[in-house]
Amino acid sequence: MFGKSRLGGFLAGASGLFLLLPLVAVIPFSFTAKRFLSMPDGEYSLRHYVAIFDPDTWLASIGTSTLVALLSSVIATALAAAFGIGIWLRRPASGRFLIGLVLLPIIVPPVTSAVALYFLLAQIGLLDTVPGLVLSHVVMIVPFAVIAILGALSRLDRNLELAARNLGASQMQSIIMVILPNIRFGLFAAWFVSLVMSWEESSVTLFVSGVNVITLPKRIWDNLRLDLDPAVAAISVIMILATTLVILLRKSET
Amino acid sequence: MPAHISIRKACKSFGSFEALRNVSLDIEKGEFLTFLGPSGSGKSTLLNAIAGFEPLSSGAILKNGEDIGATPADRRNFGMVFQGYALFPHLTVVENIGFSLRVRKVARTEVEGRVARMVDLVGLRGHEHKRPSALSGGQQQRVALARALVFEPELLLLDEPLSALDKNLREQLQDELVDIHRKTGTTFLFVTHDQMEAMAMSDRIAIFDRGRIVQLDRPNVLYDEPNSRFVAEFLGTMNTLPVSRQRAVAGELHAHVGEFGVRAMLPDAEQLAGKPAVLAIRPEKLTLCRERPKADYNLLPMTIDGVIFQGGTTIVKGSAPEGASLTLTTARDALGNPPSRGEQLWVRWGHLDGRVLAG
Amino acid sequence: MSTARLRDLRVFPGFGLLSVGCVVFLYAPIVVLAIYSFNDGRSVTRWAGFSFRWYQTVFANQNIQTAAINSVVIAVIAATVATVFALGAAIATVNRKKGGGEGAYVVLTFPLMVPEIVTAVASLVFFVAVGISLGFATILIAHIVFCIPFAYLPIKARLESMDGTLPSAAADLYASPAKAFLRITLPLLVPGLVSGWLLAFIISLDDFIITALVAGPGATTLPLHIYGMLRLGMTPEVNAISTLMLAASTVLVLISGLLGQAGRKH
Amino acid sequence: MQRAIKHPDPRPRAESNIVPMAGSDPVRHPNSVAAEVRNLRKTYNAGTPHAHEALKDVDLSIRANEFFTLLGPSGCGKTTLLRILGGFEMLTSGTCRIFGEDVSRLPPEARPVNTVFQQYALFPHMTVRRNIAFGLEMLGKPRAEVESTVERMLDLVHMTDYADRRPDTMSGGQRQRVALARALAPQPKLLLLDEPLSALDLKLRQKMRLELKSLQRETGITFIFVTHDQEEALAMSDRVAVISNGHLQQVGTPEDIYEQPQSRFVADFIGESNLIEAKVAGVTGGEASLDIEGFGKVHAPVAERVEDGQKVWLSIRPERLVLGSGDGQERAKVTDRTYLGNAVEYHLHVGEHALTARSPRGGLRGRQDFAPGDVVSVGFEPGSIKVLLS
Repeated sequence: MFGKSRLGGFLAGASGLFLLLPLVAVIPFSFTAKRFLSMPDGEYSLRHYVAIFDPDTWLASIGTSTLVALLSSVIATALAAAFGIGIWLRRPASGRFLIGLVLLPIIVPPVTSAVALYFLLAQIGLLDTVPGLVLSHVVMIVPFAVIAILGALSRLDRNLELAARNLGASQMQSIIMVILPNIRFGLFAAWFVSLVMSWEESSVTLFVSGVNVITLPKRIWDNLRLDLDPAVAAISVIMILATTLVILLRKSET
Repeated sequence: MPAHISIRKACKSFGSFEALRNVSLDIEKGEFLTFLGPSGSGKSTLLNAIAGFEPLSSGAILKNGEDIGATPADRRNFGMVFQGYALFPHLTVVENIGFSLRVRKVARTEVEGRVARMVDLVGLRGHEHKRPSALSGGQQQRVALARALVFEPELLLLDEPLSALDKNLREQLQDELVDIHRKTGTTFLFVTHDQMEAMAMSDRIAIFDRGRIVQLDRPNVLYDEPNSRFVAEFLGTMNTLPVSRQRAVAGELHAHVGEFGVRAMLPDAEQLAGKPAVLAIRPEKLTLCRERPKADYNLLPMTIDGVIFQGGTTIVKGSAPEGASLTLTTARDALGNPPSRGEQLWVRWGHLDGRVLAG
Repeated sequence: MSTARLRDLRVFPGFGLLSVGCVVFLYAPIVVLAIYSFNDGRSVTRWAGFSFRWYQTVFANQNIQTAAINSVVIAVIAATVATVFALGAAIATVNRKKGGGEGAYVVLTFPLMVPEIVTAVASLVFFVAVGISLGFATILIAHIVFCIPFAYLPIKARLESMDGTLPSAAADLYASPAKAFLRITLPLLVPGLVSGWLLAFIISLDDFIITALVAGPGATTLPLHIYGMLRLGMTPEVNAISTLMLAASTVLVLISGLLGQAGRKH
Repeated sequence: MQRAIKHPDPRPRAESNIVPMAGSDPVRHPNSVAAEVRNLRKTYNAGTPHAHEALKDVDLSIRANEFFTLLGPSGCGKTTLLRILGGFEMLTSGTCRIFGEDVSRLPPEARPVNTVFQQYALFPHMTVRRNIAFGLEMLGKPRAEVESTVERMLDLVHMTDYADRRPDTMSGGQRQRVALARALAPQPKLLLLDEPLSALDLKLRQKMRLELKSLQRETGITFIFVTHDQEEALAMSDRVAVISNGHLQQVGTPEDIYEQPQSRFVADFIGESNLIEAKVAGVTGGEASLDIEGFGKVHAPVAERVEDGQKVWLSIRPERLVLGSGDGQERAKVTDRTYLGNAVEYHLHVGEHALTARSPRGGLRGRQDFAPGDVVSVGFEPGSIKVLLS
């Protein structure tokens, strides 16, 4: 409909190539037999993949990241759902303003968020603790959960709620029996987005934790800065594969 | 004895817009009453107020003489069929129909029995466990109807329930709705902007215009004896010709269109005498003649502007004296040779066919 | 009054409170940060009166100036190049369901799904592998690449929301494909291009993780500089520069929003 | 692909007999063919499991100066045919000629044809004036000519006051007029209209029917109009082509199509029709005696050869059924009565058959009224029964 532009095709191909090349390039590095990050020269090894299973370092960090991600995604989804349903039901005059206000933190530069949260957690004594990290992540991801839930609510027929009330359901019954079941995919999407964002959060995490609580991105960061451990390449390959798997799963769902 | 549902001096404003202006109305038990009007005329606003979705700005809604203005929607016991049906997409047909009984904590076996009876009534046997998305438009409409009737509401509100359907299906469902109304005996309050739909189904029609009910009566009375120019032109097609020199003569109104005399039977002819008025005649009441008819009044010359073939009927458009335009419909064969553009013909009509209205 | 009671029945009071709580929760850290950037004292916990002194310090700092200029130059170049690539990619992929449009979409947005730290590692490894020495150039290349998806999404959205019959109408009115593109498609895409560019610009300006890993010793950007400052301890100067970055982002987003609204009117 | 731009000659040419005089009837030249398609086929996704034949061997000639309508239910192929004429779809096989020139392989911009799109497709970033000028500018017309033509077009569709507004500030009816003016400005040899009235409300739609018809008459340009609304087709067209399922069913004047349907599909789709199964019980001199089960015998003319005992379908229009009582011939029962204002519709049971009769109210003669449950006689107006073999 918009014509077949050769230049467009070239730019599309080049963009794809630029974006994927580094992600592919990291794969051979993960199979090096050497102790430092390098291209394998004829000798391949899985030793760096084995290293990931060290319960004191990588495995511990994976555990910490998972715990933080689960807690913050559940809290963020609950907050976002309460906020979204509240706005949807009451349609206050200030609704658009409130939504704008909740979404605005998305544009806060990560460094600013990091500094602000560092400052706040230092004051309340939660720096470098799991609760502190969860709190920071929730602040960072709530707007994204709100987007997913508002999206689901905007597709929800307003008359469904009126129909439920008309058929004799109280406000609470109509929320539980009609609204929540019908935005279940939105809730799931909000939770999933929150989970992924918390799991991979690094900018703020680097500032507000790092000695007692070490998440996976933080450990990658440290390793890369300190000793160029090829396990970093191995864990990167695993995370790229995990992402691909998630995308394929979501494709097959739809 | 108080009326089943009474609306008393209902007013509703949205900001500076007055959606309802002092509307009063009695709905009789068991009748099929239709609110008919153009969009924005207030008919849906009143329906929503009766349902309990929007409070009135002032005025009262009475059920059997009792004010229900403060009763929330879920306690009013009025069923409603929504414009887009608003079926619960996550529930099956029987779960949708049984919803109102479940929230009322009715025993499971009784729910099943009542739902099954409704499924039979609306003819949905075999579709019980489908989701709404797997149903056709007509089937969805039937589910919505069953869902709104299963808890035996005292009043069923229908908000343009047929507007999303195509013409053939709409006509079929009109018949079915009338049938279900007859079988259940529930009071039906139907909202539509489609005048054919309203005339085909209703016992009585309330015509809304800019927040007011301008006429409320049986369909044939509204069609044949409209009390205003708005009603006359809104219901079907109506020719309106400005008249002059009108005077009352023994309960009849005598007037002129240009140089031609017209007469109409009017009980309140005195009131219209000497005021600006129009003569209103339905297109199908006009008879086309090639020769000047032998009559002293109720005839006009007409210059043909166009002939529109419509299959069963033919529409002839033309202009009368004083620049007024005339439309008339005839059976195809009634004319012999169809008239051509520019031809000069005559129209006449009967003594009882024209009405003079203020305007 | 009966109507007032009816209105109350539609309200579920807990939700209002939660909604407001949500907003407060999100803003508390940033508001505190901004307030203390105007503190006259050296402490970041005790208020000692209002002053602009930390802003003056920031503006006088030669290193901060260099870092800021680097950031802006990189962001302008990266956003511009990325937008050109994204425009081509969007035109080539939208409305071509059979020709692998969906596959292209997955490829172009894949980097958005991969954890940023992984992209950073991969970029670093890639630059090392091909032998480009780390510095200004590697930052710029990395920024161009990771900005493409951000520029692509608004352009694609705009193109998809555009009435697909408009190019047909232009062809019907004797416009050649090139003229139809220049006179119809491109002008209608302007809002998408602007918001794509602005988004890419902000993302580039704010990026920390990838930049930090591919920067090498010499080159620095504003976020890198702030990180370095923070390692030396929390000072009101850090508050001031963070607040400035927030202000810059907010202004850019507001401009983009206004342009978007103006675009929607046409 | 050919890219040579052949634009239509802006001046009315003698052989096409365009008469751009307002108010006068254009001179008819039935021998001049405006558009012609031969053995036209269009298959979507050919060679895949999703292959779909949108048009199957369509042959059609559209005369110069006529208002021609392609009528059919949605998905019947009428829009595909229009898009092939406009050059937006490539035909799979066959030929497509416009004023004698084979345009089968030409892109839209090289065809002397303009289109009014269903949703109008007005350029949202241009004013009304710029929209109308677009086609003329693309043809490289001198500035003065562009300006004067645009003014003429604005005047023609009564939109002069809106010349500097943008499309999104206007109502549906106004946009529709702009779309018309834009498509007429380059003086195309053929104007294609793709359901241009479907986005308008009922009253406006009826008004625009007359306006479109008189615009066609004034400009003398050949209009090819696509619609699924049979009333619209009957009201405006000189000739109508009924299309169903990719096949051309019947081509003729509105009267022909309505009075002489050649298939059950046409009888049912155009207007309302009672379709009754019957058996041939003898033919004498072009008239057949037909036996309707549960009713008796009726007589009707037959054009084609039929044999005794052959099953046929009878089509009778609801307004051609005459109901009565008191003549001893009562064989139908009224099951439902619907008040329609200017008419009353009765649903009847005659034996196994359900029929619909419509009785106009009004005129000078009174008509008898019936209620559900009444038993009535049914008569047919002479010549009202049409015998259909398919």
